[in-house]
Amino acid sequence: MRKNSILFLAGIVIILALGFLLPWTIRNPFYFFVGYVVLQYVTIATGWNILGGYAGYINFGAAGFFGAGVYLAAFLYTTLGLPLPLCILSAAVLGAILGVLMGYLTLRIQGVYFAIATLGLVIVLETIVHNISALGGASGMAVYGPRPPGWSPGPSQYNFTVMLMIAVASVALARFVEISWIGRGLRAVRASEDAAECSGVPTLRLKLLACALSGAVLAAAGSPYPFYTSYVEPVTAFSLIIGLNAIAMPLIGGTKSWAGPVLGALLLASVQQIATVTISSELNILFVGLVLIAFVAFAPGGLADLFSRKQGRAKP
Amino acid sequence: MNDIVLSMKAVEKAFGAFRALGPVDLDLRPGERLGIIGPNGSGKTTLINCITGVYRPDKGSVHFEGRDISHIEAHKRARLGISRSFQIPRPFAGMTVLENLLVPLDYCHVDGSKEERARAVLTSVGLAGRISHPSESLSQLELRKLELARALVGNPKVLIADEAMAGLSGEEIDEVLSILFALNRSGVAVIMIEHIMHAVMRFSERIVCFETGRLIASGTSAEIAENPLVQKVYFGE
Amino acid sequence: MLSIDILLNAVVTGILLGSVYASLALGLGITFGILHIPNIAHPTLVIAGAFFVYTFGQWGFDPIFAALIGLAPFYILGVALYIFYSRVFERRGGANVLQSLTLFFGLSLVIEILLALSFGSELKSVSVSYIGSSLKLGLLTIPYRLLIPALLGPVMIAAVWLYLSRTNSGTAIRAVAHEERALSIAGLNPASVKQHAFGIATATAVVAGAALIMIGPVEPFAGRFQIGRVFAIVVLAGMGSIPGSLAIAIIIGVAEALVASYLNPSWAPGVAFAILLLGLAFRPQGLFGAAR
Amino acid sequence: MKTRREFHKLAVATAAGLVAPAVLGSRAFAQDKPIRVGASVSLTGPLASTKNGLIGYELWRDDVNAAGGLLGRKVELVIYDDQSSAANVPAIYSKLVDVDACDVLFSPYGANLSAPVMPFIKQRNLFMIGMFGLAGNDVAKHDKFFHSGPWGPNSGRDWARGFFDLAKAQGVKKIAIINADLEFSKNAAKGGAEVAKEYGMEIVFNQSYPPNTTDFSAIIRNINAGDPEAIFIASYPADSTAIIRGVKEIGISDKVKLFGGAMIGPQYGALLSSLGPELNGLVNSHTFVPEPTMQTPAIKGFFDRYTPIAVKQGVDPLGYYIPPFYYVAGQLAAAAIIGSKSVDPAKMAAFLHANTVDTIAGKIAFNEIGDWKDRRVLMVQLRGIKGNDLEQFRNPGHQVILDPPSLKTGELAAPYNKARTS
Repeated sequence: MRKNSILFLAGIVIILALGFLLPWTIRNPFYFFVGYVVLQYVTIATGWNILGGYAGYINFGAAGFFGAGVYLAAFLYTTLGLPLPLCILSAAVLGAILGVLMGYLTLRIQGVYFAIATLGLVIVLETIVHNISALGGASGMAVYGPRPPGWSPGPSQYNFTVMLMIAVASVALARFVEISWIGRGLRAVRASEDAAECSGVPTLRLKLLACALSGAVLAAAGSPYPFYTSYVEPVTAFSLIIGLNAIAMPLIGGTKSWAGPVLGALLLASVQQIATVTISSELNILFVGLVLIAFVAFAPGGLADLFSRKQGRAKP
Repeated sequence: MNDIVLSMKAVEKAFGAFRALGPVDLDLRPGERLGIIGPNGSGKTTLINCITGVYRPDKGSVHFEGRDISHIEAHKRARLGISRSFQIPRPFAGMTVLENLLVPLDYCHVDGSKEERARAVLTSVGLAGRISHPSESLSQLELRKLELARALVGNPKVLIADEAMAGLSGEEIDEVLSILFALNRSGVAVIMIEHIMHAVMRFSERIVCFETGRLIASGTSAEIAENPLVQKVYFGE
Repeated sequence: MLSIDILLNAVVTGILLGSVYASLALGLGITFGILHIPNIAHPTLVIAGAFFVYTFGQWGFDPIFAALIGLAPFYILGVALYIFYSRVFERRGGANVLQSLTLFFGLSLVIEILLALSFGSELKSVSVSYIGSSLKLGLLTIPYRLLIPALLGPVMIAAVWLYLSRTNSGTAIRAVAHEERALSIAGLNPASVKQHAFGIATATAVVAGAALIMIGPVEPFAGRFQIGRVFAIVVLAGMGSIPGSLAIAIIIGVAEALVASYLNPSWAPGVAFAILLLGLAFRPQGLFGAAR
Repeated sequence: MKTRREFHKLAVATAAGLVAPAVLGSRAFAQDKPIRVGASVSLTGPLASTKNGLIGYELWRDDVNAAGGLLGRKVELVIYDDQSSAANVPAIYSKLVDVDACDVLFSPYGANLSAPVMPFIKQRNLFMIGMFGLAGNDVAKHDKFFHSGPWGPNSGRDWARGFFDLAKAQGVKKIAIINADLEFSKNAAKGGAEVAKEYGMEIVFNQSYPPNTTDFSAIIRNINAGDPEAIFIASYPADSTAIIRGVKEIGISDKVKLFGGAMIGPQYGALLSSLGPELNGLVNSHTFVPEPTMQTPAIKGFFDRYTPIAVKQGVDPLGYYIPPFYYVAGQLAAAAIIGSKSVDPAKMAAFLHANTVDTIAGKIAFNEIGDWKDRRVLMVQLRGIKGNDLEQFRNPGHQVILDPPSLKTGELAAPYNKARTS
């Protein structure tokens, strides 16, 4: 356990160092635009998995949390001129509050109701944004992001590095949750809520904690988005594709451990990014839908599980 | 006032128009072996759920070590020392046998190394060889043992064994009984809910019988066996 | 602006829309309410039904007649879906909610895309003689476009309800979720009862689809906007209560119409979910269901 | 830590996948050095109905190449699908510029999708033709951006001014405004309200409604309660249909003189044929109609070639609204390249700022932020429609131009109820 943690920490340091160095070595900004999107999905998948994977509570409303983060960051930056880190932090806090609120309303009953309620969160939040003129409503809101600091060569590289830091922080948080008493309790909840409760696990409080952490990560994933597109409007901020990917990526990668969502997001987001600039059509979403069905039906443990099973078999 | 560890006073529970339980009064002494019998739907499981906190009773109160626990949550009752096993084993799937025991240890305060405690308990119930196996791979008997081990790892004061022997063979029943006897010798009060009559008769110091939500008889094994009301419930007119 | 005719018309429109929502939710009331299978693809199946009706409309069939033709193929589709669903999960000894929700989520995406690929993503509508004119009753003006689908809903709901409550095979459906063992003792195969139920639920989608496309044009992705409403209806009605779902649907329809008339139409999409969230928070067993 | 190795493999595979197109691209580039024109088009998603614009691009490319290319170089289109999502736009345009090395860029469709590229082209100083984005450059004020669409200056407010000019001429004092909660409609309604105030009209009703609203009876009743003389509607295709049907069902006051304005849908073949005669009397904006004042051999030639392709692809067979201006975008780029004899953004931009360009949509001159100097949005009245045959719309007289005065082909038929039934 300790050895793994040291390895993990070393990995983080190396990845962060690359995040600061790569913008100076790779000249072509395109890779940072694409990299940003991939990392955004790594964060989303990781955040979703804290609740969906560990606790088994499915959240169809990832786009709601994401969009809330997008809009709060855009609003705070354009009206109050808050610095970027504070925008991200505020978005995370809002996401946590939304998560607790959702959880408090629905978690005392079966998980399926929670799932249905999250479907509604997106629509309710989108409706609210439409009706608040300070957020631009349907016309959207132009956001001219901060000038990149000296350590970053340009805005796309800067956004990339910021997103990388958020992604790394999220993965570290997810891993901490997973290996700590929180994760064990959540897995117990997932397996049997009654048995967990009767084993002394405060299931409701634990689920609320998971909702809060998951919501915080999902909202944080959205907070740099206004600076990436320079423009926010409700349809893309609350886009269905975010909710879809949030579920598909962990499921494809594997929901049991932090590596699953990361793997799934790297894979699926990269495929989608390549598809956008190559084949591109409705087939893209069709592909995701079919892959989703295939994994649920034939490989519920995700890629991580397939790999470990294959390796397990290879060993005599 | 330490001669009563758990007491229920006029506890009632209804679902809609259907009164599932009560009113029931029942006391448990520390270290006592209490058997609860009664046909299906007689309110036994509802009673346990009221004790462990899965349900809140509609009326009446539940006291544990002199303290009213009627309104505290199930996990807190578990931490106080009321522990249960489930009728249908509910292992924490996706975890190893050892991890299954670490869950209560994470949340109930136990002195010393958690892992050592878990290993000791697993050895005592005869699961030492299965420590790092996934819990899904266990046999029926092993699942029952795991269920008991998980219930007693947190050092409970009261253990409720809900049909812990259903579907087991004669030898397996003896094995489970010996685990429960051993546990009881260490001072834990055990409530056994069971349909396997010879087992519950052999185990219990006192037996109570439920019928349509009410306690209809109470006494030693011999008394219960002779009780006409109980006979009527079990053998008809 | 608060004149009596606006209020009256808003309430009546709400009732009519609510009745249509109830027929949208009927299939889900069976799959989710009775069988406890969270079929979030149901609204998309309704859209598929609408496209079926549209296709037959192109050949000159009346939407209602087209829907009747569609009952059989949609029943078969439903049976096939259930067989796929049970094959996938029964091997693993029962479905967990996460996986079945995800399966149906993927399924609805696939159906949407297949519809978009075969019909294009533009809006499709049917043209029938009674669309565009309305019934005038004193202060009330009721478009036939709304009236006819709204009458179709209760008829179908009543038929399904009578079937479920008065016939043996209907009773078997209601029993299957709870008393699977008892059912097999009675000589019925639970799997085939569930297939049958899923078939009926899916067959209702084509009628609901006909209602939807009569009211207004439909595009392949329109199902998403109904998910909230149909789940709100089924859950708040108290799982599986079919008369209850009609009542809840009408409450939601009227609430939306009043919000649109007196507050602002742009708040209307949130109404169903707001009602659902409040309902879940304060009366999770539903307004018409018994406590569990 | 079994998965770590797999991670590594994946990362390598992913990187390779991303690099591959770039390598292929640069090799092709080195061989014959065509001029590359890059754009994203909404081939899928909610804006997929705009994909017929692509035919406009392709016809232009074929024409240019048939005539020997530009400056002796062939023209090559690089097109990606933005899936109607602004989230995809930044990466696509970075790919077009940084990997595909495009010389000329066309923007995505509309303001929502174009907004994300504006800071990018401004910061990188690139040349772009804007596609239908209202007021697309009003914030960025980039001097190398030119609209292909006829919105004219101050388009955020003024593009639908023609409707209000007509209303003013009719002596309208009270006006109602409704709009869909989507970008284009919302801006149209906002601008419309400003113009109405400027003209001293009272806005008796002003509401927005969510997309996918199917029943407008409540809204129409509320409008009637306000007793307006003109109704300005900014809607999307689904709601356009529902509103027109709703009016037929609920009825509307005889006082209403003008009805329509900024409805999207009645420009497209699908809606024209599905609603047919129900559209009579509507006064609505358009960009091109086959009326005598607009019809030229050049644009007729364009549609003669457009229609068979559109029929084959299953897109709008009329294609009056969008496709000609996609061809115009190409013509503008071609004029800039030929005129400045280079693909240097600054030189191309300077040429377009200084010269009037002749296109299939007429002569175009630009102001300093790339708007057409003169607004040329049409207000047309739909008339004399019989049955659902689409071919009738190819003949003059069914989409009569009321505004601008220079292109006018008829007088307003009012009130709406009379024009509707006649």
